[in-house]
Amino acid sequence: MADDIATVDPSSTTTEVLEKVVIRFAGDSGDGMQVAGTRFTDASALFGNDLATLPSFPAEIRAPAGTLPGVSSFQVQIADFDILTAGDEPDCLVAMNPAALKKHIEDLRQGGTLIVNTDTFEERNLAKAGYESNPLDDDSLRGYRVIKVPMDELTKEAVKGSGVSGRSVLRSKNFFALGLLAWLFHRPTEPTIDWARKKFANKPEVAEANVAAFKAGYTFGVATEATKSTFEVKPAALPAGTYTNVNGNTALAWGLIAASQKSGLPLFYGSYPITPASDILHELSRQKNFGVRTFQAEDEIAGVGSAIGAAFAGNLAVTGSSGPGIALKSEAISLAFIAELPLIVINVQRGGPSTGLPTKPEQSDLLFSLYGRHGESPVPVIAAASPSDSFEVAIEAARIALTYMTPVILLSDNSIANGSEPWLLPDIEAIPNIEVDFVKYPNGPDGTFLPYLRDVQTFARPWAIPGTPGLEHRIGGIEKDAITGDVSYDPKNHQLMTDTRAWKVANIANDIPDLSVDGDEDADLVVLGWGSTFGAIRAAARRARLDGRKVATLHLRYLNPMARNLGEVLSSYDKILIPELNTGQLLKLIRAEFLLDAVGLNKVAGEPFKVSEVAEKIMEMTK
Amino acid sequence: MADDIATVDPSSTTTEVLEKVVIRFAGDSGDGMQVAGTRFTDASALFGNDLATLPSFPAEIRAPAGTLPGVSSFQVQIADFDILTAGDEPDCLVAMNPAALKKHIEDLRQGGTLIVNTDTFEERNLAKAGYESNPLDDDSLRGYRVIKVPMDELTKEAVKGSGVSGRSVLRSKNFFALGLLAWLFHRPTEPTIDWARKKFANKPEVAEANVAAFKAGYTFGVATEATKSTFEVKPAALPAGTYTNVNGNTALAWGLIAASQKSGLPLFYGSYPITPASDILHELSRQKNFGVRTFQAEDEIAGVGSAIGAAFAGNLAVTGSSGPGIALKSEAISLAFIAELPLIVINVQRGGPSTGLPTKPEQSDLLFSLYGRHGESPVPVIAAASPSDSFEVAIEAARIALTYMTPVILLSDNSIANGSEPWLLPDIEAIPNIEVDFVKYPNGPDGTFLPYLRDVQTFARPWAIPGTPGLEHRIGGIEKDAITGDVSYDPKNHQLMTDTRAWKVANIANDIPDLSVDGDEDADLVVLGWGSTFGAIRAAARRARLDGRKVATLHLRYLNPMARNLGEVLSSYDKILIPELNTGQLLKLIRAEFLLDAVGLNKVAGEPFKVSEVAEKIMEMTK
Amino acid sequence: MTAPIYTRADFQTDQEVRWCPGCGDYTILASVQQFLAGLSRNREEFVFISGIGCAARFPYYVNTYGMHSIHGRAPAIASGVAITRPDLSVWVITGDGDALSIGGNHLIHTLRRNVNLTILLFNNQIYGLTKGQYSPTSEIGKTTKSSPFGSIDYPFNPVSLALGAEATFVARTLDMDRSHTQKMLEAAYNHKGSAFIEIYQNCNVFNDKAFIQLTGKEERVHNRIDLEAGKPIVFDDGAKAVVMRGGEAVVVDSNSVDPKAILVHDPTNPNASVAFAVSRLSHGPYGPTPLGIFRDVNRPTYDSEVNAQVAAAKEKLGEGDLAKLIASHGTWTVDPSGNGASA
Amino acid sequence: MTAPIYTRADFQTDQEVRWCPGCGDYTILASVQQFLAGLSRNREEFVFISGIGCAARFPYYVNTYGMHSIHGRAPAIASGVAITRPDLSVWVITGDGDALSIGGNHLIHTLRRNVNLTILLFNNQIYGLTKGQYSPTSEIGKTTKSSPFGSIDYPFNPVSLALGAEATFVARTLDMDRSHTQKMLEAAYNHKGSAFIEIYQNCNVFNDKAFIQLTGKEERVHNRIDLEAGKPIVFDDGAKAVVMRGGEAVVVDSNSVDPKAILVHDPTNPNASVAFAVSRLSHGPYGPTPLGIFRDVNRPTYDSEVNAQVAAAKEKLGEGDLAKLIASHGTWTVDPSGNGASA
Ligand SMILES: Cc1ncc(C[n+]2csc(CCOP(=O)(O)OP(=O)(O)O)c2C)c(N)n1
Ligand SMILES: Cc1ncc(C[n+]2csc(CCOP(=O)(O)OP(=O)(O)O)c2C)c(N)n1
Ligand code: SF4
Ligand code: SF4
Ligand SMILES: [Mg+2]
Ligand SMILES: [Mg+2]
Repeated sequence: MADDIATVDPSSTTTEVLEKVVIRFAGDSGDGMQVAGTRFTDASALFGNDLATLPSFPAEIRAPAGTLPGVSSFQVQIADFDILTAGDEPDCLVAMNPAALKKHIEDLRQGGTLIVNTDTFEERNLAKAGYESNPLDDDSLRGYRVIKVPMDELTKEAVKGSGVSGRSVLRSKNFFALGLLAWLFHRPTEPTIDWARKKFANKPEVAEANVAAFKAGYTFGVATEATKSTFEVKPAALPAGTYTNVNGNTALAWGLIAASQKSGLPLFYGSYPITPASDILHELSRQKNFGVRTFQAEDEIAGVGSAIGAAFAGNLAVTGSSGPGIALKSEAISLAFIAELPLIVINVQRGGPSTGLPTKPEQSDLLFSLYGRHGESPVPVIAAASPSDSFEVAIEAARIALTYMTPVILLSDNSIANGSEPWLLPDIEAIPNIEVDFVKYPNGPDGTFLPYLRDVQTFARPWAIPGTPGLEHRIGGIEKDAITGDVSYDPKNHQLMTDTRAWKVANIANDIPDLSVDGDEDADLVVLGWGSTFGAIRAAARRARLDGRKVATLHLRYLNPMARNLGEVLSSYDKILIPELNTGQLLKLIRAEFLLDAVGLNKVAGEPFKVSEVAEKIMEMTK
Repeated sequence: MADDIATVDPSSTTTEVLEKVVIRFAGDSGDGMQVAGTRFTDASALFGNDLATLPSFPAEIRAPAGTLPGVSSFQVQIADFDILTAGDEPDCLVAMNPAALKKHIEDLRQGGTLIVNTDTFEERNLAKAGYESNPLDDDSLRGYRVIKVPMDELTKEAVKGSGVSGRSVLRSKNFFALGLLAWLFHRPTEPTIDWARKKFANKPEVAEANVAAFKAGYTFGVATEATKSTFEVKPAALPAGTYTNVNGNTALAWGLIAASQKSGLPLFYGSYPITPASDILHELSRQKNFGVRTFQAEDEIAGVGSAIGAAFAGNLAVTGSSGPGIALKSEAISLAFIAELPLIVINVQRGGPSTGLPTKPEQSDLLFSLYGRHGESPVPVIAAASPSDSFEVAIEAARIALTYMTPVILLSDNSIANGSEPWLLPDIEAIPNIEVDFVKYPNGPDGTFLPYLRDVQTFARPWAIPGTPGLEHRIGGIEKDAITGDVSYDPKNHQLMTDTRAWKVANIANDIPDLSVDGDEDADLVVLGWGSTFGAIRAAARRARLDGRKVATLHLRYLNPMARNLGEVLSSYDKILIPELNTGQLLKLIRAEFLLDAVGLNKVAGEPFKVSEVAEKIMEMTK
Repeated sequence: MTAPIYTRADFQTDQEVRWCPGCGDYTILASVQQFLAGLSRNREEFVFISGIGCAARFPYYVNTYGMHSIHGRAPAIASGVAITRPDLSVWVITGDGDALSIGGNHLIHTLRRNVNLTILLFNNQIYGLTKGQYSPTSEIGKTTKSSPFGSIDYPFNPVSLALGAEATFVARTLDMDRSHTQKMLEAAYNHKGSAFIEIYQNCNVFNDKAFIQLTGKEERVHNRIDLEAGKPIVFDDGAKAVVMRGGEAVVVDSNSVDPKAILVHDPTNPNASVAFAVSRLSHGPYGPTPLGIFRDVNRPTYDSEVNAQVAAAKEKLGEGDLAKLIASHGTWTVDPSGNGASA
Repeated sequence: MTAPIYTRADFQTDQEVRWCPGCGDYTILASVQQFLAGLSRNREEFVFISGIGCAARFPYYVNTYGMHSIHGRAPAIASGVAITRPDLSVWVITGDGDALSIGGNHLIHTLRRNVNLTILLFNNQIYGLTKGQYSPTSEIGKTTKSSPFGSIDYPFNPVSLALGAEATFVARTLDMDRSHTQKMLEAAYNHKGSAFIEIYQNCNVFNDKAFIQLTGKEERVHNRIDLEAGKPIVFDDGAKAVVMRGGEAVVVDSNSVDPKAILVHDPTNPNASVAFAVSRLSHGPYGPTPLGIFRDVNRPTYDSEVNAQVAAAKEKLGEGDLAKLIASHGTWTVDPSGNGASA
C-alpha cells in the first residue's frame, strides 16, 4: 500500500472475485477522463490483468462545459484471462456530470455500479444535459447500485494545502474518482501515485494535489464503505515475459522504426495531420535519434509526394492519413505503383463518407484501398487486427514494400489506433532482417542499366538510388517498356506490363502464411473477419462455444493478395459469416472470388461490434 | 461532279461494289491526317454510308517529323448497312511517310490496297523509321496492292499559282491523298471542296491550294488508272431522318446543354484540362449563348469544388476529367454525396495507372468509380456506349442527379470521346423535361426548414437554394441528423443515414428500364458488356450468328444501380461472357452480386477490341 | 419592399456554439453577426462557406445559407457560388491551416481572379481542431505535438502572400477589437472582387497569448500600427512613425524625421509595392505590426466578366437554339424510302 | 579522385527528344546540359524531378537520375529527395501550368521552407501538352481553346508570387539567351536553399512570339532590363533607368535623373520589398521587363535543419535503442510460472 492510505478493512466489506469487469469513466472534456482511464488501465496492467481499452473523445472541439457533445469517456475491460475486447457494456460507470450520465447510463448493465459526482447535478448542468428533473432524485436510476459522492466538495477539501488554488483545484477530481475506483476494484495504488509525481515533477503542487485527491477518493471508499462489496479481478495467466500497455498508433510507429532498423534504411514519414492518424506523426517526430525524419507537409498530396521522393532516394518511405487524406493521395499512390517504388501508405480508418464521423471507427475503406485508383493498380493491402498487432503489421508492410518494390496500404482504424492492450514485448533481436539490395552495377548489355529487368523470384524491379555511378536512369508515370524502361505506347507492352504488375502482386501470396482456423475445425459455420473486428469475433465465437455451438473463425491480415488456402478453407464450411463495420466489403470480395454464398453482419454506426451482436448472429446461424 | 474534275471513265476501270470498307490514313503529325480522315468521313456521311471512326494521335507532343512516335492516324469504316465499329483491319492504308508505313503496315489485311507517298522514302526518313532498306524497293510489300504516288512532287505542281508558296505548299498533300481516295472509293467531291473553301474563307490562297491538290489527286487516279478497279460502297439503309457525324465529347457537351434546357437550370462546368476530356471544356466554353458558364479551374479539386458550389447555388453543375484528375476529385465527390447535392462527374477514361497511356482508351475505372471514395458512398454510375449515345447519357445523368439529389459518375472513354459515328438527330421537343422543384417554403414545424426531410418517392432531400427567404440552412460533410440536418454523432443516426443514402441510390433501379436481350433469346451464351465495347460485342455476335452460333448480348448503361432484371436475365443463360478493356471489373461485380460463374475476355492494351477477338471467344464458347 | 431591420440575434442559429470557452472565434462570430445585422440586407442573400478546422464551424452559427465543406477547398466552392449567383453575398471562413496549408492554391488563385467574395482567415498560428500542430504561420522554433524539437518551417506572411498573388483587397484585424473588425468587414463588403482579411485569433487552448504584443494592455500601444487611408502612419502614441527608405518601409522615431517624410497610407495605390513594403514591417505579431487595410483597388471581377461574356454571346447570337447547335457540324438526310441520301 | 571531365554529350540520353521543332525547350535543355557538364560534378549526384507538361519531359533527356512524375507535384517529390539526401543536387523542372496552376501550393510551400533544390519554371504562358489552353500566366483577353471569347483570369507575376511566398532566390531568364540562362543556373546552383528561376520559353506551336518584346531584334534593346548585382539598373542602351519613387520602381529617361538616383541592384537585400517593387515593373513580357536575379539571400535550409535535429537528438540521446523505446511507457513482467505479475 503506497504512502499512507488506509487499507480496506476486510471485516466490514466483502470482496467479490470476478473474472472480468468493464469500467467506463465518463465526464466533461475538461474532467480528465482519458487520464483517469489510462491510469486505471496502467495500474491494472502492472497488476497483471489482461485488458483492453476503448477511449471515446468528443467529436472535435471542446464543447462548452456540461453539454452532451462535450462528454469524453474511456472504457476498459480487465480480466483474469486473455480477453479480446474492451467489453460490450460497463459493469461500472463513473459519471462526473449530468451530461455524462445522460449519455452513458443506457449502456450500463442492469445491476451495475454507478458512481456519480453529485456536486455537478445542479440546475444549469441538468438543463444543459437535457434533464427535466434531477435523475438522482427521481426513480430513474433504480436498477443500478448508485454511489453518490460529492466529489467537488471532497476534492476541494483534499487538496487544501497542496498549493493549488482557484479554478485549478477541481482539476484533481479525476484523481479522486480514480482513488475511489482503486479501492472498489482492489487496484494497486503506487503506480498511480508514482505516475502523478513523475508527470508533474516540475509542478510539485499539482502532483501533490492529485495525490491528495487520489488518497481522498480511496479513503472515502474505506471510510464510508461506499458499497457492500468490493471487487477483485486476479492477474491473468498470460504467457511469461515483459509487457507494456500499448495503443495502435504507438505500436504502428514503433513497428516502422523496427522496420527501419531491420532493413537498415532510414525512416521517412511524410504526412499531414488528421484525426485519428496524427499521433503516428507525433510519435515519430519525437524519435529523431532513431534517424527518423518526419515532414509535416502542406497537404496529403505533398505528404505522399515527399515519401515517393524519399523512396526514390533510398529511404523506408511512409505516408499516413485517414479517409479524406487517403482520397487525396490516390493519384500519387498510382504513380508509386507504376513506378514500382516501395512505399507504405497507412490509413487509420474513421467514419465516412466525407468528414463523416472523424473520431469514430469504421472499416469502410477496404474496397477503396483495393480499387481507389484509376487504371489497373492492384496495390497490396494488409490490416492490423489489434493495437499490438500494429507493430508486426508495420514490419510486414515494410517487408512487402521493400521486397516487391511496391506501395503497400496498411489499414488500421480509430479503435485500434486509440485502443490499447497489453503487449508482450518482442525480442528485438529475433525479428528477422529485411534484406534490401540496392543495385550497384549495370545489369544490362554494354554497361547499361535496365530499370525494369526484374528479379526472377519476386518480379521486383531493381532499386538503383541516386548517387550510384553508372546507373543513372529515369522513371515515371507513363507506361514503360518492359525491358529498357523507356516510355512505351506499344499496345502489347502495355498488356504485358499490366499483367506483370498484377502478377507481381498476386505472387506475394506465395510469401505469406497459409491461414489456420481457430476454433472448431468440424464446425458448420466459419466466421471470417479482418481488422479490428478480430477481438469481437473471437470473443463471440468463444461465447457461442460455451453455449455448445461449433464455430470456427478465420482472420485475414492480408487483404490483397489473400492467403492461398483461403478458398479451400472457406469451401470446407457450410456457412460463412463475415462481420464487418461497413456494408459488406470483404463480403463482396469473397463472393466474387470464390462464388461462395457468404453472408454479412454489418454495422456502420461509428462503434465497434459488441461481442453480443456477433454472438447472437452466430447463435442464429448455428441453430 | 464538282468543278472541273474529270469523271471516271467507266470503260477503263472496273468498279467493285463492297458492303463495307475500312480505310486508314497514316502520316506524320504535320501531314494533316486527322483533317483528311474527317473530310473523308464527312463526305461518306453525306453520301449516306453508315460509318464509324477511330482517330489515333501521337502520344503527347509533336515528335520530330518523320519519327515513329510522330505518326498520327485516322481510321474509318464505311458501309452500306449499320455497322458498329471502325473495323478491325484496314482494307486500304494511306502511308504518307516511311514511319507511317512501318507503324501500320502490319495491320493492313493481306491483299489490301496501300497508297504510299514515295517522295518521302529517302534515306533520312527511312532511317528515322528504322528501315534498313527501302521497303518500296525490296520484297516486303508483296501481298498488297501498292499504289506508289510521288505526292510531294504532284502537290507542288498542283498548287502552283494558288498563291501559296514555300514550306506551306506541302501542307496541301493531305488533300491530294484525299482526292485520290475520292476517286478510288467513288466519294462525292463537293463536300470536301466546299468545306475547304468555307474553312479557309479568309485565306483564299490556302483554300485554292487545297482544292487544287484535291483535284490533282482525283485526276491522278483517273489519268493513271492507278488501280484496275475502284470501289463503291452504297448508301446504308438507315432510318429516315437528318443525320450528323458526331464524336463523343461533342455529343456529351451537347447533351449537357440539352439537360440544362430541359431542366431549366443554367449549366456550370468546372474543369481542368486533361486529355481526352478537354474537348468537352472547349465545346462548352463556346456555347455561352446557351447560358453556359465554364470555369477553367486551377486544378481538378477546384474544378469539382466550384461545381459543388454551383450545385448548392442552384445550377446544373458538372465537372469532368480523366483518371488522374478524377482521383483528385475523390474527396470532394464524397462531400457531394453526403451533402446530397446534384452533380455530374464525367470521367473520359484513358489508359492507366498514373499518367499511363494518356491518348489511349481503357475501361479500367469502373471499380474506381464505384469504390474510389473513402467511407460508404455508393454514387450512381452510368456509361456511354458510343459517341452518339453520349448525348442521351448526359441527359440521363442529369435526370438522375437532379431527381435524386446525388452526384452521378458518367463514364466515357478515349475511343468514344474522339471516335465518331452518324447520329440521327433527335427531336429536341420530344426530349422529356427534367422536373426540378426548388423548395420555396418551410417544410418543418413552426416554419422551420428541415434539409433532410425526404421526398417519399425518391428519397431525395429538398433543394433550397440561397436567396430563398426563410429556408436558410447549413449543410456539410459531417454526418447529419436524419431529420433536422444538424451535426449528429449519434450511432443510430449514422447507421440510418448510411442505409438511407444507400437505399436512395439502390432505389434508382426502379426508375431505369429493364434490360432487353439483343440476339438469340434461346442461346446458351450471353455476352454482357458496358461502355465502348458495345459495337465490338454486337458486331462479334452478328459474325458468330452468320457462322450459325446462337448468342445473345446485353449491354449495361447503368452500372450502379444495375437494371432490376439483370440477375434474372443472366441466370437464364448457361454461359456468360464479359468482354472488358480491363482485367475483369464488371466481371467481379456480377460474380459478387449473382454468384454466377461468368468469364471475362480482357484486354488492356490501350486499344479497343477487334471484332474478331470477341467473335473468336464467342465461337470458342459456343462450340 | 422596405429594407429588413435585423438585430444580431437574427443571425444566430439554434446550434450550440462549440468552441472552447475563451476562444477568439466567439468574438469574431459576434462581430460578423453584428455587422450583418447592420447591413439591412436580406438574410437569405448571404452564403458562408467554410473548410475544416475550428474556425470552419462558423457557418453553423450564422443564420444564413452555409456549407461546412472539406479541408482547404472553401475558396473553390465559394467561387462556384459567386460566379453563378452574382446576386448573393459570398463569404469564406477559413483558418491558417485550411487557407494557407492545404488550401493555399485555391486561395492564391481566387485572389488573382478577383472572384467577388470575402475571405476571413482566422489566423491562430496553430492547427486547433487536430489538437495542436504547428501551422504555416507558426513561428520558427515553436514546439508542438508535431515539432517536439521546434518547428523549422519559415512561416508565411499572409498579407505578403496575398499581395504577391495579385489580391485587390487585403486587410488585417484582431479578434478582440470588435470595432476594428467591423470596419474591416465593411470595407471588404463594399469592395468588388476578392477581399482578404487576416484576423489574428487567439486559440487559448493550443496557442494562448500568441497575439499578446497586440492585445496586452502594456504591449499594444507600442506595437499596434493602425493603417488609415490618407493618414501618415504613426503609432506608439505618436512616438513612432513609418517612412519609406530606399523602397523599404522602416520604423523610426517620429521626432527624428520631417513629418512630411512619414508615409501617408494609400490603400488605393494601383501599384502593390508600397503595400508589400508595409507588410514587411512585421513577420508575425511579435513587434510593431500593421493592422488595417493594406490594399483596396479596383479590377474587373471574375464573375462579372464571365457573366458579361454570356450576355454578350446572347446579345450577338441570340438565345442558344439547341436544334441548330446539333445540326451545326453539317447534316445529311435519309429520306423515308430508306436508302436514299442527300446532302 | 579527380573531378570528372564532362562534355554536354555526357548529359544527353539515348532518348529521341520529342518536342516540336523550334520549341524553346530545346535551347533550355542545351543550356542545362552544358551547365552541368561544366560543373565537373559526378553525374550520378544529380536528380531531375518533373511534373507533367511538355517541359516535364525534360528528365528523359538528361543523363542523370530523374523522375517524370505527376502533374504539379514535382516540388513535393523533390523535397523528399532533398531532405533525405543532402549529398545530391536536386532540380525541379516544371511549366507554368504545372507549377502555378495545379502545383501552386507545393511551389509556395517549398519556397517558404527553403528546401535545398532548384526550380526551373518554363513559362510559355500556355498549356502546351494539352494543346493550347490559357495558363495562369496568359494575358487577359487571350483567346485559346478554352477561352474562345478571351481569357478573363488576371495572370500571376511568378516573380512577385515567389517573393510573396518568402523565396530566398528568385531569377528570370530567357530560353534563347543561353549565356544568361547559364549565369542564372550557376547562381541558383550556388544558392543554398530553394532557388526559383522563371524561364520565358517560346511555344512556337500554341503561343508563338509571346516573348517577342524581349527576343525580337528591334524590340529587345528597348525592353530588356538586365539586373546586375551592384550595378545601377539601366537599359535601352542606357537611355532608360529605373529609380525608386515613393516605394515604387519606375522607369525614367536616364538623362532626366541624377545618376546617383538610379536604383543600384542588390539581390542580397534581406528585405524583399525592393525586389518586389522591381518585379512590378512588368506584368508579363509586354514592355520593359527585368531579367536576372531579383533576390538571393541566405536563410537556413529546411533539409539542413531537419538533419541537424536528427544529429542533435543522436548526440544527446545516443543512437535509438528499440528495445528501450518499446519499454519506455512502463512495463510489467509475468513470470514463467504463468500468473504472477510484478511491476
Ligand atoms: C483532407 C483533410 N486533411 C486533414 C484534415 C484534418 N484537419 C482538420 S482541420 C485541420 C487544420 C486546422 O487548422 P486551421 O485551419 O488553422 O483551423 P483551426 O482549427 O486552427 O481554426 C486539419 C489538419 C481533414 N479534415 N481533411
Ligand atoms: C492530374 C492531371 N491533371 C491534368 C493533366 C493534364 N495536363 C498535362 S500537362 C498540363 C498542363 C501543361 O502546361 P504547362 O505546365 O504550362 O506545361 P507545357 O506543356 O506548357 O510545357 C495538363 C493540364 C494531367 N496530366 N494530370
Ligand atoms: S482549439 Fe483553439 S481555436 Fe479551436 S475552439 Fe479551442 S481555443 Fe478555439
Ligand atoms: S507544344 Fe509548345 S511547348 Fe510543347 S513541345 Fe511544342 S512548341 Fe514546345
Ligand atoms: Mg489555425
Ligand atoms: Mg506552359
